[in-house]
Amino acid sequence: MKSLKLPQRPPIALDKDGYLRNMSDWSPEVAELLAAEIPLNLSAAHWEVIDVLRAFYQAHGLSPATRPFVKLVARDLGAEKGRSIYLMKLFPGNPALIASKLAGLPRPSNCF
Amino acid sequence: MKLTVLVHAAPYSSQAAYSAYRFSASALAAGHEIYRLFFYYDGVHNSNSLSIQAQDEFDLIAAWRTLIDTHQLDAISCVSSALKRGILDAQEAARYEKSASNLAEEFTLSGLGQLVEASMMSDRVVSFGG
Amino acid sequence: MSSLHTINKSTAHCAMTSCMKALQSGDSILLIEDGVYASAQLSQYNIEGVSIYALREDLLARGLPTTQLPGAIQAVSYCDFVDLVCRHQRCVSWT
Amino acid sequence: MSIDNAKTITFISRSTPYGHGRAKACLDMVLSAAVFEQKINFIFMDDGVWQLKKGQTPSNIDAKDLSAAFAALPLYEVNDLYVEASAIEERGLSLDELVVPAQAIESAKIAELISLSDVVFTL
Repeated sequence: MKSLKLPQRPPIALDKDGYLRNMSDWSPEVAELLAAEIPLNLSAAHWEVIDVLRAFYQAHGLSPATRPFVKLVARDLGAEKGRSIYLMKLFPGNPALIASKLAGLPRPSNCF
Repeated sequence: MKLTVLVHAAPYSSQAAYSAYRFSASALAAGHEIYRLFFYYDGVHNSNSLSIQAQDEFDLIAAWRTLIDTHQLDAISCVSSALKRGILDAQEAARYEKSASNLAEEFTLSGLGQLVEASMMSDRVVSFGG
Repeated sequence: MSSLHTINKSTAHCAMTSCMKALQSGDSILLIEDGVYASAQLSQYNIEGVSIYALREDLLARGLPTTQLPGAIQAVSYCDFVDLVCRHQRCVSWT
Repeated sequence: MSIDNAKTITFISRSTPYGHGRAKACLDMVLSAAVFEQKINFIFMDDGVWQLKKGQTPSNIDAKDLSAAFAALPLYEVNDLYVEASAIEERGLSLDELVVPAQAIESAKIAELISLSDVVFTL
């Protein structure tokens, strides 16, 4: 089983795709470690997106796939940031998948 | 015509899955194409290869398997419905570190997107369930 | 743009009454499974411009005669079921 | 994924939110169809209107709050939410007790929405 190791904590279980098995294991440090695995250095620009995702999940219980993810960022952080190109630069590959992983959310279903 | 058949009922708990089977077989016999069979919700139980039926009762799962094999149908069990109900293929069993897999080999696990895509590509969608 | 509505529950459930609300002239109803028990009640509605069918196999299985169906209800085969699906633009299943 | 020949898909949700899994299964179908940028109608009939009632705290039965997802539907571009007017009335509910604004429609309008759809799913 894959896991993350933090000092003075039991290992944190991950699934095969690197998502947290238990959402309650999430903390900012855990996010940093998950990012390091990618590898990605989390900047303030990453964090504001992660915060938006976590707030959205808190409110609605959904892990948004690509299109709603982009729209969500546009709604909460402005049109400049709610664009695929911007998010692709921050989270290269599949932004909705990567950002949800770092935010400790379940894997979005039907995410292309 | 191109038909997609959606099954959201388990075999034996109700007649619905059997009706879906009879409908599908009749459609094929009439020369129609089945674009996809999609098993959703409790319907994923139709793809459980470990189900055992009394000898004197109709084996619906075996019938599905033969139909799918004979006509080379695209038969998909919804992956999230299946995992919840303990229907796993070898890959998912490995992913979740489970000791066995039981998805009948004629079926594939995939997402709900496959149902939406099938709805877009088919002339008609017929649902059986409840 | 007509629809085929299938009903697979007896009148103890709201499948039939819900289906009634969603009908348009030119639509058809096909009673299948336990829906065939609703034949008598359904025939009383006499819905303008809506044809009603019941699946023969399901009628016979339940001891309901296919020859003396109430009203203008017609017994049909699985093969006819397939034809009905093709003859209507969409299929709605009421469960 | 954008596909040119978008279809109109109507979902009719007729089940209570927690008594069994159909309501959640229907919502999951809606969210998936939205990803494919289809034109979606989401109709709540019969007991389905209970899904929209305000004040649900399903944490009491260790269930996820289904009603919380409805407010997020505009982000999925699912904007056409309808409730069957008579179902609301028969259950002693009123429109201001719903978690999201939904259009109350008569049965003739339900029939019309169906007649304008390419595919109809009921769950």
